[in-house]
Amino acid sequence: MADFIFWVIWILIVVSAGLVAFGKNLIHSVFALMGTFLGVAGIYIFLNADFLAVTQIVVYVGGILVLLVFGIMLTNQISTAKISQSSVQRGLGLLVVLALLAILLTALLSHDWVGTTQPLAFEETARGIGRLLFTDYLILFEIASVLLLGALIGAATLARKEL
Amino acid sequence: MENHLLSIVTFLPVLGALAIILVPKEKLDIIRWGAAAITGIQLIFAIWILSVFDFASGDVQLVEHFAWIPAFNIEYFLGIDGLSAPMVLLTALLSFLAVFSSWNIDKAHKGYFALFLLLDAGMMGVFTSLDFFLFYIFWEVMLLPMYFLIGIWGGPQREYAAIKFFLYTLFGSVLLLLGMLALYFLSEPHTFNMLILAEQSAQFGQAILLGMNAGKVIFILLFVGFAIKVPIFPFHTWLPLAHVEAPTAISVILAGVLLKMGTYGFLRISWPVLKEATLWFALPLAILGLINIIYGAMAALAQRDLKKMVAYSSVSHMGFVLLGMAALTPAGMNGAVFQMFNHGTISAMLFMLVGVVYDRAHHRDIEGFGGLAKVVPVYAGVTALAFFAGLGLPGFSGFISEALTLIGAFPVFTWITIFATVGIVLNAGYFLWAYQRVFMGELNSKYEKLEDINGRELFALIPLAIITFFLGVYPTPMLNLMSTTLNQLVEVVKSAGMAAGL
Amino acid sequence: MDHLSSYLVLSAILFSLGLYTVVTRKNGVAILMGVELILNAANINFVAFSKFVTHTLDGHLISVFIIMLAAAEAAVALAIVLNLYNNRGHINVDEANALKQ
Amino acid sequence: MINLALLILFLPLLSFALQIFFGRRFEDKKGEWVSVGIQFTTLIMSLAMFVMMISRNDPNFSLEMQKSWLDLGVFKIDLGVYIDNVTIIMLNVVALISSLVHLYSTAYMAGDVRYSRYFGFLGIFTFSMNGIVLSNSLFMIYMFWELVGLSSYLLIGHWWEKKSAADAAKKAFITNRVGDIGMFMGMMIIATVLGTFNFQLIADRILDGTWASNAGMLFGGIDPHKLLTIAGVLVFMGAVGKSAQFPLHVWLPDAMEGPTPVSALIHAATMVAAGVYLTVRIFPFLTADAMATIAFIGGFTALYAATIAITQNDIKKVLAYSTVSQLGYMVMALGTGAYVAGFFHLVTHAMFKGALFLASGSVIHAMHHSLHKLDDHQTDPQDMRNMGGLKAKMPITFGVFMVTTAAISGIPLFSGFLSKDAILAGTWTYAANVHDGWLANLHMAWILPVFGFGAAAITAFYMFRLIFMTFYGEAKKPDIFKHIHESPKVMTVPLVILAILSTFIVFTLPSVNPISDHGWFTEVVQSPETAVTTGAAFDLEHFEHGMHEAHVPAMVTSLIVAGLGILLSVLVYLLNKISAENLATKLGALYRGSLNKWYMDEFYINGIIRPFLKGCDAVGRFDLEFYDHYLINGWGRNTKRTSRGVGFADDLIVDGAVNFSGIIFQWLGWTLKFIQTGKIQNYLIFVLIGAAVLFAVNVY
Repeated sequence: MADFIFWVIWILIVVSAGLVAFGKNLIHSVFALMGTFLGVAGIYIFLNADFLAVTQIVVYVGGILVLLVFGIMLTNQISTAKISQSSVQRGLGLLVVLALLAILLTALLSHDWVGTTQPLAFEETARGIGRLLFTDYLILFEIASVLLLGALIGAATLARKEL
Repeated sequence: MENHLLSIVTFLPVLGALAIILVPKEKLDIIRWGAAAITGIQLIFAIWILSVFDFASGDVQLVEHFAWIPAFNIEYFLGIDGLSAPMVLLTALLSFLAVFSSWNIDKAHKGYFALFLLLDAGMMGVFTSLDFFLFYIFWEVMLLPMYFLIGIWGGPQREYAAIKFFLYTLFGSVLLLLGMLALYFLSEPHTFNMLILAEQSAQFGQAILLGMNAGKVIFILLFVGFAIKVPIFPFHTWLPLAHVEAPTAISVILAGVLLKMGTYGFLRISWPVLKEATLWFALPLAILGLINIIYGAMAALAQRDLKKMVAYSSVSHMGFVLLGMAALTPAGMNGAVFQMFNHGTISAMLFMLVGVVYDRAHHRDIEGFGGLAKVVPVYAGVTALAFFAGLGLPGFSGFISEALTLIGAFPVFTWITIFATVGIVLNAGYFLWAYQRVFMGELNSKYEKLEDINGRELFALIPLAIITFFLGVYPTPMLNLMSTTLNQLVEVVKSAGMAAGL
Repeated sequence: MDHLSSYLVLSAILFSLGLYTVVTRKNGVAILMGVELILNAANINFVAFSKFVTHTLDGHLISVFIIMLAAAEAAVALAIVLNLYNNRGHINVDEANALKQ
Repeated sequence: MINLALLILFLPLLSFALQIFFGRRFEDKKGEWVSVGIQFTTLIMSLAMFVMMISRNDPNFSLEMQKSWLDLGVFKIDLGVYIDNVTIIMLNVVALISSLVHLYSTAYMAGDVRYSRYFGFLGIFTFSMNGIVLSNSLFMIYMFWELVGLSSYLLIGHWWEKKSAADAAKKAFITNRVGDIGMFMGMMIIATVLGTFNFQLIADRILDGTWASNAGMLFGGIDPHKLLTIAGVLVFMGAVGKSAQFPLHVWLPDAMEGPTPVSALIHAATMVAAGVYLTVRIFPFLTADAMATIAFIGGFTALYAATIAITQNDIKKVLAYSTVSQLGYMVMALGTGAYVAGFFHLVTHAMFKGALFLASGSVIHAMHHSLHKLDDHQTDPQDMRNMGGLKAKMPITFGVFMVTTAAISGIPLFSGFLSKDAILAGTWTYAANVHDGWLANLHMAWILPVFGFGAAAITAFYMFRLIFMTFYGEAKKPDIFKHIHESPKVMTVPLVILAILSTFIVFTLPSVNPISDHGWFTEVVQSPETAVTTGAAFDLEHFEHGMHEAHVPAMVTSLIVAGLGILLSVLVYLLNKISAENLATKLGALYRGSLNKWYMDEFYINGIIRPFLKGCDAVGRFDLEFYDHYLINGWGRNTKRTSRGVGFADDLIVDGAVNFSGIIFQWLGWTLKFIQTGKIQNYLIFVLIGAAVLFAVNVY
């Protein structure tokens, strides 16, 4: 059962991400992106990353996606629901990306992961993450907070009309 | 602080140079007094160094030893012994006094003093470093400021003189570098540490380089490098020109400190590291010393330019150093190093005095003066004192060192020493003759209004005169400072020679 | 689901799609979406390795920081896009070629 | 005693310092009297030492004190003071003459441009001279030796505005240095072989004999005895320079350019005697050959200088050559082994020659003032041809002149008679008894008495010539004569004192026998034991005995020759029976030779100095105009030329290659510029291609 769900989610992610990449309608792409985000959250659950799954949903779906939708809405006339988009250098891009993908896949499939790795099921991760965040990663945490503040101010400044 | 005295005394001028660069160029007084203050502090540190220096020990003292470039076993290794301590004092002293001789330079004061301080640091570094690589770096560091100081602030032919000086020294540096690398690769483990190189001296005597005895080949390489600085006879022609064209203070430094680097290099590196080769080359060196003495004195007698005369007198005086060094006897060796110090103070005085009259009369032609003693009695008196010190009158330090070198060399190179004593007469000849033509006789009417020496110039001269006189009457402090180290050096070289059956 | 490679392959595909989006899309917002895909792919890798290889929570923490970074980046990028729109009336990246000469 | 000696040594230095640093401020305020006072203080101290010596009456008395001065561990030099009877007598001579000259100078030099400095220089001279006298080692003597050279330089050159004075000063210093290097070489030999500079130790170690093995170190294993001869002669070279012996005598007559009191002090009484004093000090270790050399040089100088003195017209020049001649006497005496006689003559000569110079100074002073009144700057105040008949105007000076001339000519009742007689007896004995030394080996020892008696005759002749030309006869320049006065008391008192000291009785007390030198002097000064045991010229006892035997014949002969000299002088210059001009023309070449000092100066200038200076010029030129110009710069020029050639090749081949590759890259750049689109996505693609390639390389 779990296996089945895993592969469903797996396929969901690939398909929705493909829509993001290849879709003609921008609005569709955004919604497909939501599917990807949710799928990834599901993958997190399979990886025993409960805290991350929740964070994924809260930040990505609740925050970033909304932000993206706002961005699209603000930069297009909202008269129609269909906002078409076009692409450039598709052939070359596809070629290069496929080549890269092929290289990546050969690289990671040529290695025997099964024999050398051992899965470990975390009981719950929130406590551990919290502890680490305030011990080993404290400085990183502080820097992140400053970064966020900077981003906040920067975004606000940039978005003002009279720059 | 006591552990880093040598670093301080070496790098203080670099800091000073940086500080001077930051001063606006209109603030002339700050620049000059700043330079004076920095060199003054350096002098105080140099005296401090002597006060903590253990006279009774012949070993390297006040050592600062760190790995610097471990990949090549290059070290930051400073230390002084009885050989370098007098040179450190001399450098600090002359740098300080030379600042006061620099008061009258007419352009780009900021650059001048910054370069001057850089030069000071280079010189100090040469005398304090005990790692050959470090030594070489300081050796080169000193070269560049010198080039600019002569080439920009010098006399009418300054560019020619500067280029000549630069090429000559650079040529020497290249050979020095080759010798240094040869030593590095022949030593096991590869090292630039002079003390370790000295310990391994026996193996340089046996190794083969270019199909010849490595010790001798390296000795010749180093010899040319150092000989150019001394300067020893066939390599001396940069000296009169550079001295004549350089501004007064730079002549003072050139004669007072730079020339000593050559002989210092011999005693610091060639002697202890290449002991057998040293004994092998002692006789040719003594002959070169004799040539220096006589040839320099004869050339000095022929000069009409006062500064050139003093420059050639340096060639002659350095010959005594060479002779004493080559003799490898305690008296000769101590005399040689003492002569290095004394020539530093005396020739500094002489060049300052030439500078004084040049500043006023704007020429240095010996025949163009006459009877000056009438209008500038104090100057004439001080000059007489310096000249008599220069010609080795007892009561001045130069006499003792010359006498010691001769007495020390006599048992070893009897005939050479006998001919060298002729140099004593010639020294008297050119100094007195010049003195007569400049100061005695009828007053040249052109110079009736000549100003006498002023307080600032006297301030630079009097300490030197006092030192020369004091050491002439009571040489013991200076000789005590150096004798332990030098006697050890003589002993070590001699016993290596015995072992090698020379 | 108990094999690391299934996660890694997913991540690689996701990364490639994101890259393709970034390289080909004209619309600034779409490019931003591609970036988000790439970041998600990276996150999956981190967490997967955390479970299968290191057995510590460090990978999780890195992911947390990446998510944080993505949020910040999205905010700033959208601000830029808005600005671009205000100045030019469109947000087509291929026409913003001021870098040429 | 030692402290007293040190005070005597250093007080004059104090005088020097005071006069140099503060003298100028006190020039009009009797500042010179400080120096005079200091000098008389040292005189009193010396006299105290003298009295002690007389009361001790011990010929072997000696005291030594030394301190380490320079210590290199292996090599040491000690400085110290050595006092014996010779030292004490010498100290008294120096102090006495120096004090009298100081006193005399206050009048003679009054109003001089560099009055205070003059006294300062007198101070440093006295200091250095005392230093020589008190030295206990060769090294210390050498140091003070050079210092007296310095003070001599300063004092001869006192009137340096005159070129001749400046020249003379330089000449004196350099000529002395030539002698000094000989002395220095001798010192080096002694230091190498004997390991010490100390006089007593040198003698001890030579006696000891172990030094002979060291001698092999030098000159390829020379015979030690020969080495000792060489060392002795070389050290004596210092004396040749300082005591103006042939061939280094040329500086002394020129030194008369200095003020006359200076001539009296330095160039007659004390400094020039330093050479003799040095020979006295090294006497114990002179070998027979060395002594023969010394005797020969001294004897030759005595006769040679006397022949020159005959024809000189400058009053001071006559005295100068007379000094050279008398110094030759002393040196000859020491060389013949007549130690006491040599030193005795030194002392008596110091008195009467000092007096002669001061008296001539008195004459010159008078002439000078007279000329000054006449506003005459052309006439030479020192030329005897401008004098004559001064007896009437300057009775005291004349009296002193007579007494001292009698003394120098060797007339009984005066001191010179005793000492000169002893020397002549010494040469006589030497010629009769000597059995080693090169003079004896060549059978030429008889030449020394010939030198001695010949010089005695000539001395008597020229000294009386001087008296007659100056004080007798008509005044040759009446207008000058009108203004001549006797000199003031401060000048005449020293004269009289010295004249009194030129009588025999001063030196013979307590005995009062005018023809025997036996007295306190011979009591306290006795010949030292020689340290040279092998090959001594003669044994001492035999010599003393011979001296005694030769005493009377030598005395008679010397009286006869001196009488002949005086007689000739009377005939020529007083009675004008024989015309001096006729004599001169008859003697022709001899006369011209004597007048021109036998062309020694010309020989030095044209034969040595000029060629040498030309050589120097050649060296100077060679150095800068040939060696530097052609070889060093030629190297530079050739490098430049080569560089130009290389540069040309460089243009053609290397540069061509470089340019070619440049063209290729230009083309490439032109092609590639189309890639730059300014679109980030384009760039990204390229980055990805690159990354893909790199990955591929890594993976496969």
